[in-house]
Amino acid sequence: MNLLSIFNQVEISHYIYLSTVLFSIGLFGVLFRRNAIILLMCIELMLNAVNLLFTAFSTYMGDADGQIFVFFIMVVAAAEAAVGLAILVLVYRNTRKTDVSFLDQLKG
Amino acid sequence: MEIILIPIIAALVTAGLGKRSNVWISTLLSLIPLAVLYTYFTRFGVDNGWKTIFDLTWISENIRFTLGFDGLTGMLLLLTNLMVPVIVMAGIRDDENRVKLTALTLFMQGALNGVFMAQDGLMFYIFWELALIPIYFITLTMSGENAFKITLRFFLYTFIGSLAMLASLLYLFLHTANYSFSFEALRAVELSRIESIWVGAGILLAFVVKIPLLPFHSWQADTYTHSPAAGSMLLSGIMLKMGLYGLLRWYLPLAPESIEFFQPWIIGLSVAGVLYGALIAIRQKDMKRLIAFSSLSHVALIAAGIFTLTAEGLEGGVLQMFVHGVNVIGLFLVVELIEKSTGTRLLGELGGLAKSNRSFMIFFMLLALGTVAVPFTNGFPGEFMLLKAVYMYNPNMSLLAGLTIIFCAVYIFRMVQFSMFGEGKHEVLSLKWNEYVAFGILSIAVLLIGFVPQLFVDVVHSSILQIVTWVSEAKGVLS
Amino acid sequence: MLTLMIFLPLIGFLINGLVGRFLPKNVSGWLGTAAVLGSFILAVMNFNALTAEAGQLESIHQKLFTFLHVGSLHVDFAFQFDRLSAVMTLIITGIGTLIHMYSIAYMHEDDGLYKFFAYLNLFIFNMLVLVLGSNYMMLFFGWEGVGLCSYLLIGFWYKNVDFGKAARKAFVMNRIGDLGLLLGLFLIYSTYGTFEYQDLFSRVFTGTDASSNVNTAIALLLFIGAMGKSAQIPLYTWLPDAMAGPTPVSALIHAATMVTAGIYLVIRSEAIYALSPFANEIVMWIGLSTSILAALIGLKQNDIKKVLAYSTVSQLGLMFIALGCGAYTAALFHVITHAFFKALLFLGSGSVIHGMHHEQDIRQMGGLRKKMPITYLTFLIGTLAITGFPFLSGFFSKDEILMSAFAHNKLVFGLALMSAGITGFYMFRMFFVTFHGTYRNHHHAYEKVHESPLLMTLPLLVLAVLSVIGGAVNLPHYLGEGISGGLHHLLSFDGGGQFSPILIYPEHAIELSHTAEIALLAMAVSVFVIAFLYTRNKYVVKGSVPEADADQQGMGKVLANKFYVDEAYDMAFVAPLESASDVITEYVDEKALKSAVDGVGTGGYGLSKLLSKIQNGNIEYYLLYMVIGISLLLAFNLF
Amino acid sequence: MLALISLNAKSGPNFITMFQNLPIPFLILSFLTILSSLYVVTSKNPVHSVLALIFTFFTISAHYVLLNAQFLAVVNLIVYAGAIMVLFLFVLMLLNLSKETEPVKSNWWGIAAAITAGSMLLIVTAAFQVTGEAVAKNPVEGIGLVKALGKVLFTRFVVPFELTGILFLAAMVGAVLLGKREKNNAVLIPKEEGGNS
Repeated sequence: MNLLSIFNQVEISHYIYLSTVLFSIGLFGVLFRRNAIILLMCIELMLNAVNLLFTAFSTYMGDADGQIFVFFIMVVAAAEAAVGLAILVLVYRNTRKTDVSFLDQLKG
Repeated sequence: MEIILIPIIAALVTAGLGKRSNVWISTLLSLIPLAVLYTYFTRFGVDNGWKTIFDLTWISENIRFTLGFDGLTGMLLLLTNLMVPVIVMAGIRDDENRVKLTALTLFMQGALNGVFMAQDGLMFYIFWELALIPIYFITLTMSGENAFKITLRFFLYTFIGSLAMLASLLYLFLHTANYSFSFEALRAVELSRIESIWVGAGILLAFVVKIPLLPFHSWQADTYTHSPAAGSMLLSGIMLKMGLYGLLRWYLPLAPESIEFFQPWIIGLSVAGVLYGALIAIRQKDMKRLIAFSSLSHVALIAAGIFTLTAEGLEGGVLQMFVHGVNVIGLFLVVELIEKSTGTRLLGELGGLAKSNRSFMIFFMLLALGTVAVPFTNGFPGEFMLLKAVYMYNPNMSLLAGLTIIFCAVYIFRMVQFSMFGEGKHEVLSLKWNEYVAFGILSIAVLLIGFVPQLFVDVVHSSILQIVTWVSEAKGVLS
Repeated sequence: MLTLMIFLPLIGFLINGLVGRFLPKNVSGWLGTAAVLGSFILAVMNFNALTAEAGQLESIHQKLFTFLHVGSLHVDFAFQFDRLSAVMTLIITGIGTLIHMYSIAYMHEDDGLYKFFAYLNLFIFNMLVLVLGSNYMMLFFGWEGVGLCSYLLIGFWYKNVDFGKAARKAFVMNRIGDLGLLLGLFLIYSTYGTFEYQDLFSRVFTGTDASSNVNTAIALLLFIGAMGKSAQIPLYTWLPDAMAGPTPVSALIHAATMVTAGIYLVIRSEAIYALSPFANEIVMWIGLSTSILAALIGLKQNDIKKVLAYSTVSQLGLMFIALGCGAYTAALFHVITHAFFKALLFLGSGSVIHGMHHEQDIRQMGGLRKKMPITYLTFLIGTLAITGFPFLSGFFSKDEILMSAFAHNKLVFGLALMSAGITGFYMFRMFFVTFHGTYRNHHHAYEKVHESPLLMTLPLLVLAVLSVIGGAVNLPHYLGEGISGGLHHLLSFDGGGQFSPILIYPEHAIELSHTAEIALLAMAVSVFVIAFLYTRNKYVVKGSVPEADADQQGMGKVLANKFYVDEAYDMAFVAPLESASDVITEYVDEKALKSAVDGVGTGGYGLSKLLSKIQNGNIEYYLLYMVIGISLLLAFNLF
Repeated sequence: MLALISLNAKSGPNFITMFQNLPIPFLILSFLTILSSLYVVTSKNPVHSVLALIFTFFTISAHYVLLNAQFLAVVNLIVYAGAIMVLFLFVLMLLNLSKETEPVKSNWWGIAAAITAGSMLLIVTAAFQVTGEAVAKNPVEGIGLVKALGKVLFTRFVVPFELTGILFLAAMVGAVLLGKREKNNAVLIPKEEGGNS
């Protein structure tokens, strides 16, 4: 089934490095950007980095649980994106901005 | 237990009665513990060590609600329960704060009794902090415009000290065999020298701030000056003694291995404090401030005496604790009456008060003489013993500390001169019954201790002997 | 009986102090007098018991209770009536009675009469405790107590601010001495382990517990106490100022009794002093310089009481010379005679002041001889006694001191003789200016000047008699072995006990030939004659009046200003102390320490402000912090 | 960084040599993933970002395929690239945010963010260097297939699975509720800032 006999050539550590890099890039985006939509996208990116790692471990260890988790993460990500975007649209309607700095107006 | 509960109930009653309570009622309420104390003395005696007289399982089987009684405790209880009625009787002005102040004072009485009786480290700490609560409200709500700043300074000091003490007690607690806070268990913990120094430093910090020793005293003068008279009296007369009592009861037995390390420092600081306070007092214009610095000077001498670890120093120290309480409360009472009558307590604006009220003059003079430590007044035997103890530690130190007998005469008689003598500008109101009684109690204390100090020294003798034994045993272990 | 003797004045004090203000003036006055008189009578009885022919006693010892027993310290509240105490007690209560009596009249106008008598009685009590205590602690009680009474009585007229200042000065200077005494006591206790005279001296005498250095240290420390109490250099300046008190106080406390406490202390500690020649030398030279200095200052004083005060200082100096030479009997002898004639002089001056309506400046007096005959006569006797007119009391005692000085050191003798000579000059100057010449006061008419009432003149007369015959106490041996040296025999009585006589060591025997003694007497008398003739010529024959202080020139100005010692002390001690106090208050306490603490407080504020800036609601910051936090957490776990 | 290099030197092949033996497809894929994700965070135009992100998801799906997780690869494409990213794109278009409307942040902020993210990267890698052990390779045939996954999902993970259903429902209701235009919904913004149009 496998297209490449990847196990023999790629160590799990390479996947770890890859997903760490991806995660960090997403993190950098979250920190750096102010556009709330980009922020949400960066979060998706981070989630995907985690997904990749889960999958890699799942495959290397021969355990399906990791992939189930990826499945759940996708579900949560989808829900999050839906609600997040809805909030964004609402905010935009009020402020004409999608800048996260609006959040300092929150009173709590 | 009664002696702690009764004042607290009395405080609640006073607060509950509100404006309907009067000096009579609160005085009577504050006197009840004195009767209880009498039964303690007769029932338990002052020999044979620190007897547990009340015991109750509290937080755990080994953290118990334990109260003890012995000569040292008895002496401090006597001071507290004799002086609080004096304060309640005469030290509280009849204004809008009276009820509040009375209730807080009574509450304080209970808490202080707890501090002096607690036989469990955690209880001691809790009562120690509990005693701060009334004084917090007194200083914060009744000390005029700078109240917040003054209270903040006071509390910064005391809390840092208390926390250090708590840390030390916890450290000891964790090293006890069965996780017990009882005095005996804490004392049984064997510490290395380094450990002991750290633990000792923590405990010392709390006491040294409360005493206060030289660099830790800057909360004192302002707090005394701006608090209402009752607050100053409670603080200087009784609360300071918590620190000294703590030294004797908790520091020396719990961390005896560290004494050798701290001894020169504490004595040095104390002697410096003796001179420092006296020097500053010489030029003060505000009577309350003057008394505050005089108190700093006197109490430092007690600390020095205690740290000489001689029987003279320790017993003289305890005697002088009592004496200083009496004198300083008396002097604050004098100032309070002067201020109440004339509206000022600045020496430059007073003068000639002796003419208007002779009995007041006599009482003032008696208290002043007690403070100057003239023979046959209460200040003398204690001061003599303390100076002798310091002399035994180091003759040069006693020369320096002895300068206090000169300076003290200078500033006390300066205060007497400028307030009482000279041409009269003001008059002192004639004394009322409660003030007569209060001054009467103080005067009797002044003369009685002056003539027969042995009576009082005997009370604490066996307790002190035990402490000295513990300390010397620990030294034996070290060497 | 002993206890009653001591506590009678205290009872008098309590009655007068507590209920005195409800009593009529005469009652409280006589009450106070009676208390001291009773004490005197008991003292005489005790003295008789002590020296009764059948079974002489060394001392009567009575312990009341244990004052303090702590650790190694043990102090009894106990009294010891021995020969030295007996002599002192008799002086104190005897002269005390006379002065009390005198005071009833002298103070009759004062509202605080009862208070005055209360204080006087308290003073007598404390003085008795001082001399009768059986240990050094008791001595210290009395020592401090008399200092306190001195303070109260100097400042008796409390409305006058200067008087209050003088009172405080006296107390504080005494306290400086007390500190020395206190340290001396500590050293005694740590060396010998007891305060009780009998134990202590037998240990000093027999034991080799202490090196002579320690004994010297003890002796010098005790002497510091004596300096304060007996107004010796450098602590003498309080005594002239102490004249602010009522005149009977000056007579009782600052002439006859309290100021001799220092002498008593040294005599009492003879055992220790005898072991330290160095300390003795110090005592002698201090006494000598004080004696000359005070006499010189006395030359130019115009206040009648100030002259007497400096004279007292000078005479006390003479006594210390005697002590330093080892002539303890001579010193005590001079204490006795000095008590007689100086009390007489003070009371006489009080009578003058009373007659002159509280005028104290001798330049405002003159010619009082006719108006106040009794005072004049008694004052003359007193003056003659103090200046050493042959065969009056002062003559004998002073000559004994001079002779012992001669035997000890010729230079000291010369200087002491000079001091004694100056005494003649200033005393006669004062005497002539006051009683001879013409009346010079313009505020009060000469007619209004009056002799004092009998109650005041009676003590004067009694004291005058004593001043004349007082020398009989200890006559010199050239008058015959049988009658001479009474006091010395009394003090060196040996009853055979463990510690017997007051004076354990033989006096430095005055082994002078009779010729030498006569020669010395002649010198002393000639000095007296010169002084008398010179002053009489100047103030009576020429009728000149002393200049005002402001008009003084050269040396006279320096003397009138008392060598500027007070000013020097102000500059050297008082001012630096006060500025040190100010500096510490302002810079150390207020600025350094307080701001350090407040720094903690404001630091807390600053920190919280900083932290609240972090909580600004901006989510980007929160994110950044969160990530940093997670990083730190991970890093912490990692390493 | 020095610490990292030294750690590498200790625990095996160094940073350069560790790429040498890797298969080319993996390298290319990884390179593309990182490149496109970088473009996501740096592009000024949100639409470009979205497109780059979709590309990233594609490459990740390719990784899944390499990892024998075929079902996930497909689901990833459908859910992420297909649904979520379309949603993003749709919102962007709807709000007309395709222009560069984002306020520019200051340089120091970028540096701070880079340092923070970089240090996170460093720490996580270092953590792996320190604690990471060789994972025993235990490949099992076919766990990435629907059949295998379904078996696990509906047996051991059936409760969480149902819970995700509830989560979706809640999200859906929330989204709808938020999306509904209300009369007075300017509660968030103070009046003076005048956000309400």
